[in-house]
Amino acid sequence: MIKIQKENFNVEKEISSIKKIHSNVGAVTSFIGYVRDNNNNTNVESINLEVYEKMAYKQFQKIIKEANINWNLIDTLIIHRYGKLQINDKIVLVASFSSHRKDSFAACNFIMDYLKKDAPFWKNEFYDKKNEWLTNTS
Amino acid sequence: MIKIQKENFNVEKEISSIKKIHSNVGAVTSFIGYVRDNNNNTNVESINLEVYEKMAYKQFQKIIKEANINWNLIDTLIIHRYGKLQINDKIVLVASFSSHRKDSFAACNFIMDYLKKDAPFWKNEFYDKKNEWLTNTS
Amino acid sequence: MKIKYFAWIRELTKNNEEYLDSNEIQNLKELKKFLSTKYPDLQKHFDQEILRFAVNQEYVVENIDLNVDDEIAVFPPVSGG
Amino acid sequence: MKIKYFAWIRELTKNNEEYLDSNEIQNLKELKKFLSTKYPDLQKHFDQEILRFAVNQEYVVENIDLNVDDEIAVFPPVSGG
Repeated sequence: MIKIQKENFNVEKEISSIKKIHSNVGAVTSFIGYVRDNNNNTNVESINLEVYEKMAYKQFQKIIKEANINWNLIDTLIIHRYGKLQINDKIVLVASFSSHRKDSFAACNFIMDYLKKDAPFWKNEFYDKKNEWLTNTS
Repeated sequence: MIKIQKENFNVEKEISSIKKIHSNVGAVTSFIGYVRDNNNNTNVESINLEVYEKMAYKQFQKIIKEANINWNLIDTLIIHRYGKLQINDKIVLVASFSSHRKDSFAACNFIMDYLKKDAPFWKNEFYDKKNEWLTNTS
Repeated sequence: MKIKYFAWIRELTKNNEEYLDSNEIQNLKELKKFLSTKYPDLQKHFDQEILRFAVNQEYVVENIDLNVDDEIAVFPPVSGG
Repeated sequence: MKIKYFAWIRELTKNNEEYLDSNEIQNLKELKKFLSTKYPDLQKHFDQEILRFAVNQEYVVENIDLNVDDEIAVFPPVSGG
């Protein structure tokens, strides 16, 4: 399941709506990314996240396909927000549903690596008196 | 934060109640373990999870301390249920709160490894006509 | 062909997207040349290989041929997640 | 000293916990001997080193000395998480 949306999401609801379809799922590893108050020692006030939506879908599908080749996954969820976000807001949720822990951990980590590197989103951070476009570091 | 309880928990509420204290948290990796419908090719109907509660607290504190030595963590949450649980019920939630992704992933994985190995809980699985005590494999 | 710009590239071109239809643009290299002329500020970023190109939503690094119905995107390194 | 039993050990001893007060039990080895006599079914599990021991909620593998106010737990390999 891939969702690219402006709205916030509820982690419990999103994960359980997928989990309840699969009674063979024993392990869900998830990653939540948030807007931090501080980046490179500068106080962030808010961010604007721009997306190339059509490409983001395509890239996420590709990442999920790749993860399924490498690990035993039952389902995968990627939710990525865009638009104006405030400090403490959630940006992204990735959840890997598997029978066993090791597959779900490895896949979630892999998806986040790939996403950081290739997903077409751009963060514009707003500080007190200026704003700046970011590039992913790690 | 360590919780050992019979009751179910809401992942969104549990994570956000800790996240909202720390505006420097940018990354939360979490693991949710569930009761599966099948183990070693036998249909599971329910489980009873026994705990040595006093020792579980002590071991979880130790694990969290160890994780903090190895990685930059801002907070850690472990919730482990005990008692009678049905298929699809959540058993455990581990969440690692960090500024950066790599610390939160590594710590969450480490905590789950340690927990599986040392946390004093015992699963008694109920099948159609019998029940059986389990031992962790991986 | 449709060209889309994102992030600070969009701020340089002052344009989200535009349609180009020229016999001079048969491949990615020719497109870069065309854009460098139209937007002189883009030149140095092409030279420094900072920019990313996607053709029909797939990353492209080689000088592939372009078709009239392709969607080409020009953008800086990503920062999602 | 207080002895606690868990999982199928509890089913063998038919007891969650009990208090022992004996001069014969000065260390873990002597406790094992005492328990083997009281619960013959435990013997083979001690021999196969399947059982875990915790003294005051910490795992113990060496033959440490025991005190009268210690809490000792005997249990099979864990299966939490």
